[in-house]
Amino acid sequence: MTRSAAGYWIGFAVVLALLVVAPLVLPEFWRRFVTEILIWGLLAMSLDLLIGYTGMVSFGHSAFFGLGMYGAAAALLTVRPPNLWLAILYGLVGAGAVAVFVAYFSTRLRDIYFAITTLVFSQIFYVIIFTWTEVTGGENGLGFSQPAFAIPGVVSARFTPVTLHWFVLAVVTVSYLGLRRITQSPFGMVLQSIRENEPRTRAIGYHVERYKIVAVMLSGLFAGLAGVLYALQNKFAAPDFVFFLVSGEVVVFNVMGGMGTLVGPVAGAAFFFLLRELFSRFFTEYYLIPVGIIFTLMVIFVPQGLLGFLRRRLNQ
Amino acid sequence: MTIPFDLLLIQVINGIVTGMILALVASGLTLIFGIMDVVNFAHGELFMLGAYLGSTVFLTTGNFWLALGAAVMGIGLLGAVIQTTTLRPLLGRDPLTTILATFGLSLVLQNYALWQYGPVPRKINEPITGHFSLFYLEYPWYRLLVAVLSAAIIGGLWLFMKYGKYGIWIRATTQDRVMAAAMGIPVPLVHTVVFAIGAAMAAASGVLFGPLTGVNHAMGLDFILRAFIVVVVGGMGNLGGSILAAIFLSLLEAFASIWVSPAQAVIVSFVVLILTLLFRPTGLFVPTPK
Amino acid sequence: MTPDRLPEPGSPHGNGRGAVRSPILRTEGLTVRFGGLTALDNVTLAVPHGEIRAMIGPNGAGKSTFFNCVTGVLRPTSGRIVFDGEDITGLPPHRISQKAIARSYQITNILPGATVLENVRIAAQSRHHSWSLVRHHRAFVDVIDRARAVLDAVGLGDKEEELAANLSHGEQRHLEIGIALATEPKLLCLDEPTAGMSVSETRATVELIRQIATDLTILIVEHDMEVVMGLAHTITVLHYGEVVAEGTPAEIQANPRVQEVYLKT
Amino acid sequence: MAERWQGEPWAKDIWCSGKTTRRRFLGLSAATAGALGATMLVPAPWREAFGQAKPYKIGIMQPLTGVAAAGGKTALVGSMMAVDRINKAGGVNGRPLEAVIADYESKPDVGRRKVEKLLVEDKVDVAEGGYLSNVCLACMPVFDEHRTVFMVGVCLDTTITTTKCSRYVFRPFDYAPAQAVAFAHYLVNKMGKKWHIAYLDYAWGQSTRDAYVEQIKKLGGEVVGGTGIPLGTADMTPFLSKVSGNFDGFFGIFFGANAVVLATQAYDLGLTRKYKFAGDGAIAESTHLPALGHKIEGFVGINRYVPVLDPPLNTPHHRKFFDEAVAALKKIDPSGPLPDRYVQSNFEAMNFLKLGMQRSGFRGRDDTMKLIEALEGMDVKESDDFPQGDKTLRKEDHQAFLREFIFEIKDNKHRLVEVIPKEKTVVPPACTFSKA
Amino acid sequence: MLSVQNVHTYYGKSHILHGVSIDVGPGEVVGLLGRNGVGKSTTLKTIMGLVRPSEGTITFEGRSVAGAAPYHLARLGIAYVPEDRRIFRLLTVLENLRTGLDRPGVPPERRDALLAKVYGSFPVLRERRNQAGGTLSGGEQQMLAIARAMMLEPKIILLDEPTEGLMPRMVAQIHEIIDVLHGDGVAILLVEQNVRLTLEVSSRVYFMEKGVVRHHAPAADLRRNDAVIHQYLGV
Repeated sequence: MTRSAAGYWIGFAVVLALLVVAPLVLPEFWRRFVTEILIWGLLAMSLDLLIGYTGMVSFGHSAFFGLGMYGAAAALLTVRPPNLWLAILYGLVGAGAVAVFVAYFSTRLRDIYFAITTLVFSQIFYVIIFTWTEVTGGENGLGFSQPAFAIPGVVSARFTPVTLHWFVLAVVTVSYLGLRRITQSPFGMVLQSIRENEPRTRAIGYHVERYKIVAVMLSGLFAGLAGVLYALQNKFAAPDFVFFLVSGEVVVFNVMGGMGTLVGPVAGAAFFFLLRELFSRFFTEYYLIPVGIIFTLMVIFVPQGLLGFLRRRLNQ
Repeated sequence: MTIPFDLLLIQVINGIVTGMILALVASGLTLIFGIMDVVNFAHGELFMLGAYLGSTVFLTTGNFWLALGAAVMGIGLLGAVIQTTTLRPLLGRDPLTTILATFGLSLVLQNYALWQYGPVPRKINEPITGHFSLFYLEYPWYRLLVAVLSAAIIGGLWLFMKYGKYGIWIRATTQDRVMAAAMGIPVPLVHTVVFAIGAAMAAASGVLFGPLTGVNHAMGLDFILRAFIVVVVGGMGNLGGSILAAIFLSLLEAFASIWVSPAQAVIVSFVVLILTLLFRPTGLFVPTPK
Repeated sequence: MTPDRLPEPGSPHGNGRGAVRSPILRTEGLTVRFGGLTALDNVTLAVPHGEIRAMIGPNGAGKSTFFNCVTGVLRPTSGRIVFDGEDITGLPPHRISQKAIARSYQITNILPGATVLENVRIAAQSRHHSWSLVRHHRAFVDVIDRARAVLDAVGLGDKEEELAANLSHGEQRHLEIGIALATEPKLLCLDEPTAGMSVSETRATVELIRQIATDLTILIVEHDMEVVMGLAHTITVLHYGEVVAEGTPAEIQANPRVQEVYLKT
Repeated sequence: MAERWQGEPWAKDIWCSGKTTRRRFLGLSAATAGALGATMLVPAPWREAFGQAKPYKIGIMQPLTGVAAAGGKTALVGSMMAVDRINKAGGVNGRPLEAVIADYESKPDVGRRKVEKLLVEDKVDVAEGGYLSNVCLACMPVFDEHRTVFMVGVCLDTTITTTKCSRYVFRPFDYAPAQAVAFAHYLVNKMGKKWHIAYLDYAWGQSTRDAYVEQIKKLGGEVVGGTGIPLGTADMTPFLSKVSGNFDGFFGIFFGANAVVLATQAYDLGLTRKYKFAGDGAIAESTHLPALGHKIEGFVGINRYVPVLDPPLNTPHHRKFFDEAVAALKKIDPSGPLPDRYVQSNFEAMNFLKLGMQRSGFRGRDDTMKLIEALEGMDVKESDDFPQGDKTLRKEDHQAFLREFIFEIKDNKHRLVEVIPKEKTVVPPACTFSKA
Repeated sequence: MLSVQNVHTYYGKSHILHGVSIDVGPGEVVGLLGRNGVGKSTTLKTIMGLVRPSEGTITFEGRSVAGAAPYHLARLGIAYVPEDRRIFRLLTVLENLRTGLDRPGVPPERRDALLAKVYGSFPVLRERRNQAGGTLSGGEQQMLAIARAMMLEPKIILLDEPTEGLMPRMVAQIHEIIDVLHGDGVAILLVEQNVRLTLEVSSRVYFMEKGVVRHHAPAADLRRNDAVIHQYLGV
């Protein structure tokens, strides 16, 4: 193992340990806040597979996130008693099905056209969910109860905020390791090759479209998983999460955190959430004005994102 | 199913009127994209601020035309400021960064409007109030005036672009920035002016639209997505295409609303957009260039 | 006219390796038109196994168009391309690559943000394990060995951890060739491999091409006449999309028509 | 389409000369940010010290930014008027009220997070506010979880006190079924038998439409058509153009900016002149009247509150409220709007809390059950605290019933047509609380 | 008048010009010959400010202009006719001309005179003045590109392979126009593949190879002795 790899794993262990301990030491609000950031971080991370690794900017991740959420809702509302694993399964199936559909059409297009196609697809799902009140609850969304953490014959316990945090942390960590491995696998290498130079990748014998479809699907599945976790934590699903502005925010997390690093988007999510939370405490009504100004300045002066910025600083 | 001819005709008129306003918003957007590769996410906010500025002037002077003129000038100036401070440093970077920067701006502008103008919706009175009967409806002349004015503004822009000295500069810059610079055209200035023109057009449509809907801080949001769709269907950066696409999509939605529910009518336009992108990615109304 | 009765133009000179071999690449009446412009006009030629074939001609003669047809970037308006006995006309680039035709580009076309090894590894991987999602790419030793072998062959063995973007221009051009080689091609198409190189870099590249040519067929487009004359077994001269001459370097140098084309006198 | 010039490597360097320098840019932005910051940091008048007593913390959640900001801001005015008034009068149980305001950006996920912040971090004793129904519904489980009373200031959705009701949530104002019951007889008997309903096509609009359809039918009327219009439709004319045929009245179910669009465009198309025009009072909210001008003339609506000083609203209580509200609204909107039902219901919601806290001897969140019991079935009389009139907070579903005002718009002003006593608005409860 | 000294230029990482030095005197026609890809076009782009040189100096009429914005150089009196012509395809012929004509400080009479002059030299452009630039033939596009540059009333024109892909009749016309420009006292830096034309119109010729100037000789000498030409250009 090289020195930098050892450094990486030490850093990973430290951050993980901090996150494990966090709910035990943080005040209750911040405990839940951290859990929520992890969930949004997973969503942002899933998008990084496309933006950072394949070079495709999706504005449709709200659809995968939302479908994961509604999938989980379907499981939790129809099956008695509510089953955690079924919720995850339904959520993944929901997000995956949508991802296949979206991927099939949108990957034929590139750049801004890909972005707009994904955005429009997510708006179609939004309109359907928003207006189909009988099934989706329409604007009011769906509320449901939290399932217990149960492995048949082993344990069965209700979630507390602390155990839920650990569960979310476990899922996000495993997802992170999974995504990291995917990006380091031969398949992930092909994705990065597409990002760097698509025609060249084609010319050395890769069927680029097929790789893109699989990338969108995988990304959609992880986004769906984030949706399931959100549903578990907050016990409701709402059409607002399918709205395109949510996708926009997730792109923002990626750009602010640093694309192509997997960790960066999580940092971006944390930064943006903290920024808004802290500013909202000082300027009750108009905090989005300074947030908007800071954000615009960051786009101009820190184009490589927080992580890229830090990395450059550390290297100096 | 019988075809309701009266409704059909009404919807043609509706489609054209809505389409012309949409075209006015979209042509500013597409102008900016075509020349600078900037996807201006704050366009809806410029539309909204234009309407607010118009309503303020209208409130003090009572003159619609003065309000229109003031909004156009004021927001045009604001556009120039935004371009020089925020977008000029981003020139040549990924268009994604311009989306994000203008997204940040839209946050600022929207909340500024809320702060400055307060929560109560404002009003701009239409300069003409009459109506004529159209089958079972009384149709307001003002809606037709809006269509005509939008057409006139777009036509004016077209004439300016076609014959004006700066119009030629702008078109030359659109086609080939580098060669335009080599021909002595001050490209950075052209960019600023174009953004100002785009902003002014958004403001003009905001004022024109004001009497139809009232003025509120969120009115940009309702418009911006549709304007983006129009720009894409028309071919990004293609002015003529945007106008045709705006009318086409508005007509389509108006017709669709005869037979299907309004929500489904919205989906129809989304589906058209996706089909357009898949089969004519450069837009519905331009021949695919080699 | 049926394809198999077509005369095979030119004679394969083997530069001392003389024997007549069957063609690995054949084009029959290849024509490409862009609107009113005919970029390639009825080009029929055959490249035998193991030959180094150069294509020369002034700007706009159709060399790049020919390349793009062979490598699947362009679909010919009419005509056929036969590779290794198989009709490959109009196949997409990735299928062409899988048929063992590789190309390098006129403008350096690598993965600038990846390391040198990664550039070559990704190409080598295109033949094996490319859909593996779960294992780390470093676990596929066969691919890495192949990549290292290629890097040694193109003289970049000691630079494998460098970012491709940080290489010198000459090294990038070699990497370019390395990427093509790593896909295990039977036919290697080189588009101006010495473009923008200094004199010494050019010499090194000529040496490199000569070395890798031992078990490959090479099709090369080049402007540097020294390179062409020193490397090619056979030269095809294109002008306005047509083949105006074909022969050994000596024959071409002596050809008055070619001089006319070149000096426009 | 612009030529893809970025593809050319040499194009990258070209545009250096016109760049804004970093320093100039920073200077500009710093100046702007400074100006903004200075104005925003002015302390709110209500955050004044109040003796030595430990204040009650009241969490107030409203959408102060985003699409619903307009409504949220007027609603907040109502809450803060009540808080100021209570504090001036010596607070509750000798302790002042401290308002902790949270803006939820018109988004349910933010709402949920802000409510958690109010309950967990700020440890508020009770909460008040709302506005967007979907956010109220999303947050209700949090109040359940933290066993804290939430007095809804504005949230229209019926299910809040029916199928999704909660022991911790109270709605001290009317809801659609009650309005429909109160309004239907006037619609059918005084305006016309046949109705066409236009509504916002989402949960609230749909459920309100259902309530009116049911009541109109019950009284022998008929609803001959319906037009759903998606939320956020900028130009409703294509949908409104379809409205034709043989009916007497055109009924609208809209609120906020959508209501302004509807009323304007229905007028423009002649619908509101050809047919009688009635609808949810939210269409002709006082804050909308300036924007609507003459286009809303003749509209008949029902509302829990109208800003008129005619009988029976010519009480000193109401005049006091009215004057105070006008002054407070002027501060957030220079155009000086009249108070609307959002100001009223938030004002009264806060006063319900006050009364409940007084009667139960509430000391903090541990006494929540006592507070709930005090509020359940609470009957209040018309007073300075409740300028709108008498009302009862029903025990079974925590839904209040109050008198309703049927009004007409004349000369761009509300004019009372009929007052429906609260007894005539009652609908049977449809709620079963889960075991608290 | 124009002096390029020891200029190095990179495209990203690749080093294209390895120290190029060229001088052009007032009203002088200077040829720049070399095979494809040796850096001739890059030299012109560097002078025009389209690429920023990393090293070296460029002075125009005594003023240092290395790294100046192209539109600034155009206003100073340097015009550029690129290899691929880059006419504005969607603009009409007249509009293409107006991009250079509509400068501040050109009185209407002067404009008319300039237009008349160009139309006199290229009658076909007058015929096609309302036709989109993209619809012209290759030769006509070349004429338009040169005419457009003339609209700037430049002191020097950088001409990049004006005869490339043209029919002999057109080549002759280009030759004529170069003579006319020369007669008007406009300096020309001509990059060409057509050796004969270059030798005929130029007073001096530079030969480039691999990013450097290898040889420099009066055109008259080269006309007498073509050994040098064969050395640098022949097969």
